[in-house]
Amino acid sequence: MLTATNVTKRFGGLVAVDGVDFDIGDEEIVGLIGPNGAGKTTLFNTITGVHPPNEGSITFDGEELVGKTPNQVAQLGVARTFQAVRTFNESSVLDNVLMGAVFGNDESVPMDEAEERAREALAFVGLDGRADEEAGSLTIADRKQLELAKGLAAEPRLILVDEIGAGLTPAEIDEITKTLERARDERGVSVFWIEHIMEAIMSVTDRIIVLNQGEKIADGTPEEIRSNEEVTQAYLGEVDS
Amino acid sequence: MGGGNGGGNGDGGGDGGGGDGTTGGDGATTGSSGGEGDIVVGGLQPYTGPYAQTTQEFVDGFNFRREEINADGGVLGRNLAFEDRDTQLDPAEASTLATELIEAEDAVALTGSISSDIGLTVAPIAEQNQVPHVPQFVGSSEFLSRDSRYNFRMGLAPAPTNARAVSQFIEDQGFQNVGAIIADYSYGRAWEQSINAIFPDDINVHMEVAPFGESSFTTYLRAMPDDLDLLITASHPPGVFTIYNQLQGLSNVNPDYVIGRSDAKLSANALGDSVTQGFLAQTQPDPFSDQYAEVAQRFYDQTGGWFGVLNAVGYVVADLIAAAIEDAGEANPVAVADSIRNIELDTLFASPLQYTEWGELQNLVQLMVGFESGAPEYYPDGSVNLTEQFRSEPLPAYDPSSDILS
Amino acid sequence: MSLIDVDGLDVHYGELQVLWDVSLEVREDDSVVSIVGPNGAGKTTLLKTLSGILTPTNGRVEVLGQDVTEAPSDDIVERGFVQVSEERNLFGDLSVEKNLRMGSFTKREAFEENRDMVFEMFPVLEERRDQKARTLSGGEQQMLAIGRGLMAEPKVLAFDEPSNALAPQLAEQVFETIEEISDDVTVVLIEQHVDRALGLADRGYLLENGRIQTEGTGEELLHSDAIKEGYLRG
Amino acid sequence: MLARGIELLIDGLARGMILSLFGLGITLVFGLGGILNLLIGVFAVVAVIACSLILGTVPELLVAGLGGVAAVALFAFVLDRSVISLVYREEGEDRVLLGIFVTLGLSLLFEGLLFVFFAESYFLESSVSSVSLAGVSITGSSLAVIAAAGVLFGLIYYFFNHTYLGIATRTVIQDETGAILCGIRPRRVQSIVFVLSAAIAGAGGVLYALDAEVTPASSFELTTFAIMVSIVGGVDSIRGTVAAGVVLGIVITVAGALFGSYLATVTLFAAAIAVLIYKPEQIS
Amino acid sequence: MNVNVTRDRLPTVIVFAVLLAIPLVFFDPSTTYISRRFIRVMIFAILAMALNIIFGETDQLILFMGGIAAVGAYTTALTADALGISPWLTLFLGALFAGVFGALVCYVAARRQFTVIVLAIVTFASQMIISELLVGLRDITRGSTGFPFSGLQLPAIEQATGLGSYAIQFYVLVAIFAGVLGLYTWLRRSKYGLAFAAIRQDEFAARATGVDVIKLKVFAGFIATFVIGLVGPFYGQTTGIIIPSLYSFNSIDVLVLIVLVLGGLRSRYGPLVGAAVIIYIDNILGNFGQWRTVAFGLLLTILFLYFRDGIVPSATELLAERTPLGSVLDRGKAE
Ligand SMILES: Nc1ncnc2c1ncn2[C@@H]1O[C@H](COP(=O)(O)OP(=O)(O)OP(=O)(O)O)[C@@H](O)[C@H]1O
Ligand SMILES: Nc1ncnc2c1ncn2[C@@H]1O[C@H](COP(=O)(O)OP(=O)(O)OP(=O)(O)O)[C@@H](O)[C@H]1O
Ligand SMILES: [Mg+2]
Ligand SMILES: [Mg+2]
Repeated sequence: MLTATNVTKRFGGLVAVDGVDFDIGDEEIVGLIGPNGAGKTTLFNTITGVHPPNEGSITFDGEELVGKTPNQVAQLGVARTFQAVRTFNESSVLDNVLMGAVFGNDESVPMDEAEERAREALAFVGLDGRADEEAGSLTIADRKQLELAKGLAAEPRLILVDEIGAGLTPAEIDEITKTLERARDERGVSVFWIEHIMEAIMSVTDRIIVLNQGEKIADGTPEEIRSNEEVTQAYLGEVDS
Repeated sequence: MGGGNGGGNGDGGGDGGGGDGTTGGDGATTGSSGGEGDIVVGGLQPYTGPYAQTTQEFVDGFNFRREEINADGGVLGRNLAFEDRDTQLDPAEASTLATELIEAEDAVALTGSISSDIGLTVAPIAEQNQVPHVPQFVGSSEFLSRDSRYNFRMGLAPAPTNARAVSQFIEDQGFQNVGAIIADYSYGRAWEQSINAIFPDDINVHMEVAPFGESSFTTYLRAMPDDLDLLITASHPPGVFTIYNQLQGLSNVNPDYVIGRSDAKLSANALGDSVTQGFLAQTQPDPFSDQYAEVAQRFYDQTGGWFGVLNAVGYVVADLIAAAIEDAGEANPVAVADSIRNIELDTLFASPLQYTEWGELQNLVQLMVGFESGAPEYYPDGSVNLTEQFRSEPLPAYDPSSDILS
Repeated sequence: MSLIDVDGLDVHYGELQVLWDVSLEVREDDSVVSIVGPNGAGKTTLLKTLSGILTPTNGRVEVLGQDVTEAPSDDIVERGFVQVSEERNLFGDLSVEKNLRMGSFTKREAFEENRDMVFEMFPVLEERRDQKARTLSGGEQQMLAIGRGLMAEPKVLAFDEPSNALAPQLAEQVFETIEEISDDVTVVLIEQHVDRALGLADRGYLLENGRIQTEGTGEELLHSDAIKEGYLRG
Repeated sequence: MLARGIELLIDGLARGMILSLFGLGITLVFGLGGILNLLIGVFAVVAVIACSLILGTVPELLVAGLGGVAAVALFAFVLDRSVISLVYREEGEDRVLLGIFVTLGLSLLFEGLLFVFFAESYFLESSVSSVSLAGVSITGSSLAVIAAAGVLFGLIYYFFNHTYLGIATRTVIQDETGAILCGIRPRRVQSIVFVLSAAIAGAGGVLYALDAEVTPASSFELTTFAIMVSIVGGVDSIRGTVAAGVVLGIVITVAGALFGSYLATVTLFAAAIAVLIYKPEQIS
Repeated sequence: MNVNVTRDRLPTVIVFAVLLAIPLVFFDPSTTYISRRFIRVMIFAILAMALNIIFGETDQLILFMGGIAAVGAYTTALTADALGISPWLTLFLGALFAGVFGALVCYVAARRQFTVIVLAIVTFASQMIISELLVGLRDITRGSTGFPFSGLQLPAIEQATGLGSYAIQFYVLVAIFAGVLGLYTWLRRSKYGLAFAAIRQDEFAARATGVDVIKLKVFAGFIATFVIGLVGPFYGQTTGIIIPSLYSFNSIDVLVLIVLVLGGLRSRYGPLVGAAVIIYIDNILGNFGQWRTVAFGLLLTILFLYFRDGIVPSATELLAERTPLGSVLDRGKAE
């Protein structure tokens, strides 16, 4: 569904993403790991049109994404969440999700149907009881769920998730991991997931891609990654969970 | 400085009856707020903005004369009152205030306006409402048309008239090289055209056009020929002092004379001693007349201040309006305008005040006033005295239908 | 004498109360005191209050025997309480060395000595002494934040989720550093890695919904039911 | 021709350095505390008036100038302790907005007072006389301005790069919480910088008055220039502001000489717009 | 988003009933200055409404409202003059021209991702350029002396209704105000309102959510500058002259900003209430003579410090606490 070939992104002299190839299939959860500064978030940004790559091509269902603006990419069916949560904190929880439902989609959804979709997405992440609260009043964990719901309400085919587990308790991480899994199973959404928390990412991913200094150094099942020497050296260190 | 404003305008309350400390008790006629109360003159004063000082001088002079008149029994037995408003130099504000002064305060005349913008905005209101409008300083040639009946030129003559006086000065002194800094707006441009039309053909004139709000004229001054006899800066009113000051810093541009603004007192205050090095004020009031000296002495005795040319303009306006009302025999704006038009008033101007039927000053005599160390007799605290450098012939009134400015 | 003595603290954000009657203590003989609890429990709020960034509505904070409840932040730093915050709060446009220099704002005379000590502890910082802080990698930034905290010669150094968003390898490094530091300085540690945090701790507190639920030695807490159920995996 | 070009550049430089000082007045307070201080022009005018009042008793420009700057610093200090404190209580965008409006209100208030009490024109005279060198004549005021502003820039540079307090001000710009964690009191630093910015603007005003007329009505124009320079310079960069001032000063002077009239002003603003369109990301 | 329609209409009905009654009660040929004040209130209410749309909703602070109004006014008057037709016919052209210009600026700003302050300064600089050009291009614009303007009258309707020209002008402005208010209300309740909320809070996240930020900012910019360009000629009409200084930063932008912020950013009636209050205050301060500016500055400072949320929002909050009416007035604010 998503195919990237030879994606390269430079910031001045720094090559943040260096000739990366990968693809993501339908209904697949793919992890993306790598040391801090490896270029993971930047890779997301090249996909979503925030920082178009200097070289390479990224296609989504055969359509070229390079050259599209972030909102166009979103409307094609690629939703995302952010490393530092970016919910609209002065708006209500429902309005947040509604924004996803209304704009994250290239069809023109009538308001009442959009609201239906929004409420359903809220229920999906278990926030249905809090629709009228201000988003800013939620805990971090709930805001992360909310951001996810906002993405899902757009009924995307692919969702990019950036360190959604950071700063959460193990219980909350479990919760959100399950939500991602259900998104794939129940809604047919593919998930591309950056995470440093190995327990979480190893448990549900179908595949993991590893970046180091902008280059892809591994791509395989969790087991393969765990036993990959280069990965251990560059990333996991002595700890392995 | 800045002490001059204590005296004047304590009359903000303005509701008819008592109030004014100086009233001679004559206005004890029956109607407290209606027809027979004070006679109101409306003041459209730009208290906020670049003319704050200029307008304050005017108000001080105006109120000084007004209080004298009231102490003398008033006009037609009634007190002359002054309702002043801050126009902030905003045309929209000025137009509303003018209307308000006419309608709500029953102003018999309007005064105070400075700048073409305000003059041009208020002029049609005066015409429509048939209330005379005697601004302080409106020099725009478009302020008056041949059809004007209620607008009257006052402290600042239109550019062609001023240029004519300067031209006489040039011929009188035999100047050869004359420079001018032109402000890039209508009044400045009118000077430019007048210079081209009026100045003798056989002299060299070098003109430089600078933006209206310019604060650095060094560049323009450097472009002037080195051997200037005369530099005209009156054609860039807001820049006059800055130009003169920056001229002092340039060794190779040294005109003998610089014609600046009409306000001799403010010029001396702003420029300090350097004003004696050739600065000239082109004035309509005559600071060398006996009458002026007398008034100035009274002013000094009362306020301790220097009675300057701008104070004199305020004084003249009060004088003019009071005289016109007396002539008309009633405080009716239409009648007052009529009598202004026909007046020949000997006051502080260098020539008797006279108007054409469309409100232009007629047979005006202008002075070139220079400065020297010392103090005027009527202001012993001063550090500069005024000297008469030149007195023009009576100048013909500018005719709006002429083609000088086309 | 206790280094830090907190008694009956209530803290509000505007109308919203976040901490209720929190009391805790850091003793001179503690080397690491851990505070654990779920997101939004108020751990960061507690540290901010200790640092004088927030002012409590009720209760008292004593640092080294002195009441600092209303004291300005520089007093608190000067008395010996410093924290390495969750967001690190480095000065991105200043060089590594200037960041350290600002760390010694209240101990200016000892700047050079302390700087050299920090460089010894984190040699990589010395290599990058003239580089702007914002261009450092995540791990380097964390080291700089710790180094800057040490510059003020704290008696108590508090860490707010120091391993957050770090790659596992780096996170491990940070824990090792903390362990090392705790030989000289008393450490207050807030962590989501509950097992690591309590493993290091002499004593710990469990903060939930703005209230202290349980306290005890690290060992006790680690094996308590409350922690087992909520915070540890299977 | 060459001589004339050099004269232009020097005039422009002198003018630009004054602009830089005004710009710094904005940059320090806005970059540091998020308050776009529309009082900068008022500060400049107040310093000039104070200086000229002092000249009445102490006829030494340097002394009077320092006196004027000190007076405006005191004025700023009082404001900071009273009204500006209320603004600093807000955070983020609220502070920016409130800052703009409160300083707008205050500038009207003080301009009004100046109009009532000090409406005259003010000039200050330097005793530096003009110099002619190889056909290039440099005005005394330009020399005085370049020398004085140069010294000021040096002091400012030293303060912000080499003193604890100076570096501390930059920490507050970059991360207020971080500053607190280092034991720096942001509010105190903000006060110092507010006063400092007023003093710098005051010094700019005094230098400006060596050359051009200053009246209460100047304050709007001076504030305008200050903001333009600061924004073009990048708002939180001291070096950028100084550079922007100098460049704009030269641009406006040269454009005035080349185009002669209103186009000079147009050129200035157009240059500013061009810079902003070309490099908006500079500005925080 | 469900709005109780009948309850919601109550304040609208009251406001417009009052507006319609004003000329009948206050307009008198012998006190036209009062009529002028009311017209001024309407003009500034509409201008503030426009700013509310562009700044309140999409966080684009423009400081060339005077300039834009001038573009509208000059285009309207000069083309009418050149073509020898009534300015009523060219009014739309002026507004369109202003709107296209405004939209262009917003487009550049959005493309180049200007922050609020940068846009403010760029537009401020444009304003300075516009003023300079109005003075400098005197062959076209008649320079700094401007020209008299009175073409926006409706003598036929004056005669048919027996109302004075000021009353007619007031009603025309009320109609424009109603149009803008209606548009604003609709925008807020449609998906545009949702998009505006997203843009305002986090532009970056809004893009990622699928909101076409550039298009919406340009859209809001167009509407606002179109409206400002539409009102510009009416400002000249009430003053009787079109002249550069009428449309200066000091006389338009400063006042509009004050009106909007004090009235209440993002409230439907804030601009109207703000304009009424500020112009009323201004009127009273007229009696202060040379102390006017001092008093105005002092008052503004105090108002900003203690009423910074705006009069309308503060009042509705107060009312909402006390009476059920508050919640009625509050409609359209929070959704
Ligand atoms: N806008 C930018 N301009 C310049 N450099 C950038 C920019 N964005 C990212 N970088 C640099 O690119 C590199 C990769 O950054 P990126 O954010 O992709 O890392 P990451 O893998 O997401 O790391 P982390 O796990 O810490 O989030 C870093 O060195 C970063 O400093
Ligand atoms: N500035 C603020 N304004 C209002 N509420 C806040 C603010 N900061 C935090 N809160 C609220 O206070 C509560 C406690 O937050 P705090 O950040 O102290 O929790 P924490 O235990 O540190 O959580 P985490 O593990 O996520 O860091 C949360 O409900 C949070 O939403
Ligand atoms: Mg990342
Ligand atoms: Mg926390």
